[in-house]
Amino acid sequence: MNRKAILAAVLAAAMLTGMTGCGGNTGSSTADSSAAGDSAASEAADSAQNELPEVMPDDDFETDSAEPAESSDSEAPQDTPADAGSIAFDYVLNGTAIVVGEEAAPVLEKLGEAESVFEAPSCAFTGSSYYYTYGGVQVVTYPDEHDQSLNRLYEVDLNDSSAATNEGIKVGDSYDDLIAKYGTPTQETPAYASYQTEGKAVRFFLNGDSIKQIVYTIVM
Amino acid sequence: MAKNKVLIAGLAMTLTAGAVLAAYQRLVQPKYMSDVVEGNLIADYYSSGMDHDVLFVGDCECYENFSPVTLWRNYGISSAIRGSAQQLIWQSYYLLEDTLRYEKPKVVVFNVLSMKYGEPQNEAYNRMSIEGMRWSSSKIGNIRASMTDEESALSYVFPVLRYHSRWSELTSDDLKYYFGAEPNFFSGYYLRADVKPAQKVPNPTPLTDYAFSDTCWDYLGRMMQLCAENNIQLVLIKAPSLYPFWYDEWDRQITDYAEKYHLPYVNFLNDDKLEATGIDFETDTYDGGLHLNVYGAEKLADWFGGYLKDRYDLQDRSQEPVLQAEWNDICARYDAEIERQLKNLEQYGNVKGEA
Amino acid sequence: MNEIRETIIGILQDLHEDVDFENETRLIDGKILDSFDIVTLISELSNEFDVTIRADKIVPENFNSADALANMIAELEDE
Amino acid sequence: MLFTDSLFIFGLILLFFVYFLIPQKFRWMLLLAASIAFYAYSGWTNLLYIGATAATTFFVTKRIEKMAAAAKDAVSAHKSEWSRDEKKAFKEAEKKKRRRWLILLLVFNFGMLAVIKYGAFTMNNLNGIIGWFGERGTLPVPNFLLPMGISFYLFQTMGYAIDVYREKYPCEKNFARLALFVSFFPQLIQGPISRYDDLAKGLYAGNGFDAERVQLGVQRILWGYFKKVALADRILPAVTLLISDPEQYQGMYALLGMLYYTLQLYADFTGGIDITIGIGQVLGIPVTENFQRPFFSKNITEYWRRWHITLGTWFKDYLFYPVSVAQPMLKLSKWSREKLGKNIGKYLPVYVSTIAVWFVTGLWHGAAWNFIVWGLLNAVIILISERCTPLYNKFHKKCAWSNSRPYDGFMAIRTTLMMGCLRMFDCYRDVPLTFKMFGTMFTMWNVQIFTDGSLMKLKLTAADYGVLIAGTLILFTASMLGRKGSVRKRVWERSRVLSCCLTVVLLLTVLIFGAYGIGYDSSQFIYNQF
Repeated sequence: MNRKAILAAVLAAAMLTGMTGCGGNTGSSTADSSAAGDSAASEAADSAQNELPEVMPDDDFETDSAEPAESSDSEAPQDTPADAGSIAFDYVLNGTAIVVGEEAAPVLEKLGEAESVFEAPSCAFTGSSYYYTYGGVQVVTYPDEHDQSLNRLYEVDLNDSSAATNEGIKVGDSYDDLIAKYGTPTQETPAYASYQTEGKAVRFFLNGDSIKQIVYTIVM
Repeated sequence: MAKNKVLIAGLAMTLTAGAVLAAYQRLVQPKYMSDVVEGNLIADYYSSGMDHDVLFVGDCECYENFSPVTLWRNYGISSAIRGSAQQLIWQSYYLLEDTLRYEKPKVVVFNVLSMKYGEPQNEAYNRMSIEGMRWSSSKIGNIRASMTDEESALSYVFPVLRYHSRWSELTSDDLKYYFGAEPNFFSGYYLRADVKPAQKVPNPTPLTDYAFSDTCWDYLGRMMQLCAENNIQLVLIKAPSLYPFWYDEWDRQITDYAEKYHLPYVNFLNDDKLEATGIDFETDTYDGGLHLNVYGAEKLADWFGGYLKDRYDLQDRSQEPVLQAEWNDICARYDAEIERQLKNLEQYGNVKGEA
Repeated sequence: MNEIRETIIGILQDLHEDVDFENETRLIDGKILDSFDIVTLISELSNEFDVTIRADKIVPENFNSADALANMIAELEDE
Repeated sequence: MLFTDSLFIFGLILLFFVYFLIPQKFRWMLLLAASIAFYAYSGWTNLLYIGATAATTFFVTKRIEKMAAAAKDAVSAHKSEWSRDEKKAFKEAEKKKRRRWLILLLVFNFGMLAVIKYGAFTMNNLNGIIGWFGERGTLPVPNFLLPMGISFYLFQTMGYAIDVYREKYPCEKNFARLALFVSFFPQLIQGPISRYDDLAKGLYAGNGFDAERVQLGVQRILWGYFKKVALADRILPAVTLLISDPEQYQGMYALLGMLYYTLQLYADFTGGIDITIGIGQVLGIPVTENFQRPFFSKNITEYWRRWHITLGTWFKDYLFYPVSVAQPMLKLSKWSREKLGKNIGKYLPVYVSTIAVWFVTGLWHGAAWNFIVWGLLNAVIILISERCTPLYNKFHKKCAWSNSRPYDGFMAIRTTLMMGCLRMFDCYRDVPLTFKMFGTMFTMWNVQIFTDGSLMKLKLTAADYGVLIAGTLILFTASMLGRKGSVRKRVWERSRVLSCCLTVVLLLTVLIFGAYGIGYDSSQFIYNQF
């Protein structure tokens, strides 16, 4: 067999190792999920790959396992302490879930007329923060980073015992009630107990043994 | 090609490119004359006589809450404010350092609110606080300390690298003020004559950590040392702005620090001070309690002038001809501005006079 | 020598009828033959003359005209 | 490090000054130092890979050349004793020994590339294949950070080694000089893949300062930056937006995405090559052209003779020809000639090697199926158009109007659109998704997006569109003018002053209309701190 062919065969063989499965995909074939290979994008600028940032749709066929469902509507208070997964991080005020980080306008509309509104314009620019009070609940918004006219929800404060969290804890309850309902906090100091999830947190500020204020807030 | 011909050609090309770019840079640099005026505050100082006994350094709680004209009229004290929007503490320090190149005030007043910002905040405010400065080691220090990670030092040295794409947003202002901005301020004071009574200030939302960052303490210490070296009296104040909240935990830290280093610390939010200064949040603020208007600023300046005069033998320099000339001009513009704003208020309902 | 040349011209004629291969001297440089024609030509030539034409032989000097091709074949045969 | 990093620009300006100041014999050493520093900046560990390639190539090529010389001496020494057959057998045996060394070199280097770049892709697929027969395989999936420019410098060096084996030119005896050929910094980012005999002439000559050469070189660099920074970077956000959300942007949006990407890729890639060739020109190092007005080509084969030329010629010389003239291929052609008839037999080698080459070209672009499918599709279209050339010729003979310029224009547009559609694989990086999106172009006629202002919601302002349209026109006119030779040269010949003005205008255009810095994201300026 002419040795010359080896040169070509070797070249081609080194490349063809991935050839075994054909492109046409059967259901479970993960032929396209070349995660590592793809993300370590070849620097071949011809495909200008390194210019296309990693925002490319992940071409993996398996759908990710569903995120732990964020139960936004109120649950019946359970006895067993809720693990972080099932704590409601979006406070519900007369039927409307206030999801921090989301656009404020639609939520504020549903909440209806606020008792008082405090506007805090920024030092020099057009955007402002707003404080809406609904009885014992105070909702705080902030101007979107890139679009000044768009306001986003930043925080919900429960300032008196008239409002309770979805898990049934309210201002004035004791620290032990809190631990009974919420379990061990993610972060804790004598002044506050904080339960945190990705990008959000609910904080219980303590005055000695009892809760003096409850704050749902964004975590940057 | 003879060697020198090449050099001449090379030089000619670089010079022409440089000249065109410099002219273009001036065109696209923001003029801060219409919507956001605070951008010219820093540069404004250099057009003054630079002879002041009292110097305010700080953010909008300085340049909107004290009227230097009142200090001059009531006490003959020549004062200036070197402040800019959300001026951070190291920016105040470097501005003080820069000012000491030109003059030696007797008293420096620093508003402590900016202690709450421990690291660089955002590019837009940095630009307004730094670009007005004349080139000096202070400006370089200021840039290095304030740059957020998306900024490049080069774009401060050549602002055209930053503003080059503003050709699509040019307005008449860019041409009108091409050769320089009109004086808009009164020795660093930003005047507002409209009134908007204070709203019910919402409850302060508690923080998880009240401690100021080490950077802030470090720069406060350097500011104190700089004043000591030039035997200048440093006075710490907290202006009477109802928002952003000034937490008691913060106040305690500043009070302890002041006691430790024997520095005077005046918190205008305390009831006794509010009473003494006579500040009334129904009439003395133009944005619902965040900043004082001209009436509040005059009250505050009047009280504070007395406070400073008793303690730090500030002379009445109102008879010095040079100062007199400079301040007469400032006072004239000051009164004219109040009148103009009041006329606009009646006609348009806002001070800017826009329909 | 020239019956090699005749067969070569015969093969070339199959590839492109409208080219005067007799005295055309810029087959490659003039982009008359492209890489496809070259490969087909080689497989024909090695079939006809039982010579092995290696890749390093594929240079314009050897392929620019029928004569050049003939010389190459002759060389390979008596190597 | 990219061309647009300010560090690169300053380094380049410094290099230009120092290059012409130091004595002529140190100049290539300066280039080597610059190249090493440039490469080290991208990561010290990467130096190991490029060092390994340079060292192994240097060692093997020197050995091959020594063996070839020894063989020649032996033959001439025994000129009288040996018969022709003995001489032929001896030369054949010696050649085999040399070839064994070459193969060793190729396996080592391409094996390294295969592991680093394609290891993960291969393992993933093997795991997938195992998955067909039950539980998904758990072979280890390596995850290497790709060293910069490996696909460029590796192919360039292997080409050099094969040329030395083919005794096309003598090998480089000085390791440092070879290292410079392997790592010449402008080529590390986007190529082109040069040949040793072309590049070496200028690389080691250390040519002195020459006003015309430097002026034209600087202009070409600025022209490259104009394309990259003013056009490619300006349209990139729109391209990213259009292709990152296939659910929302379908139909005419997909068409827009394809067109925007075609412009972005053309401007970015040819811009980068202009900068590389410009740098070479300033330093007196001629670098081979990588593009020749690709969107003027009338068919796909012509397109691939005008786009990324050096990659095409590399694959032709070092893969297409060797594969198609290899013995097994000739045997295959003989076998098929008898079995399937003369016509098929004649063309079989060409078909097989074309598909093999395009498979490898696709794979070269990236370790993912979308690149491989992109390559194979190119092969299929090339072969189809090859088969149909007799038909085309008849058509052109019959209808005279088809040889007119407008028809050429139509063909050029058709080819550009076709190649643009093939490029969609780069964008969506998912084979079925790309076909689906391509399909939506014909099924979803949301043409209203062109008129109802939704063009403005693609992160492009009116000013951006203005610059892009003007830029495209400038590109077009420059290409038209460029057909009769370099525009910059003609301007230089007409008047030196005009040429200087051109340089200044180019510099100002890049600085003013470039999409760089925070200013580009203008909304950021009014960004307000919460």
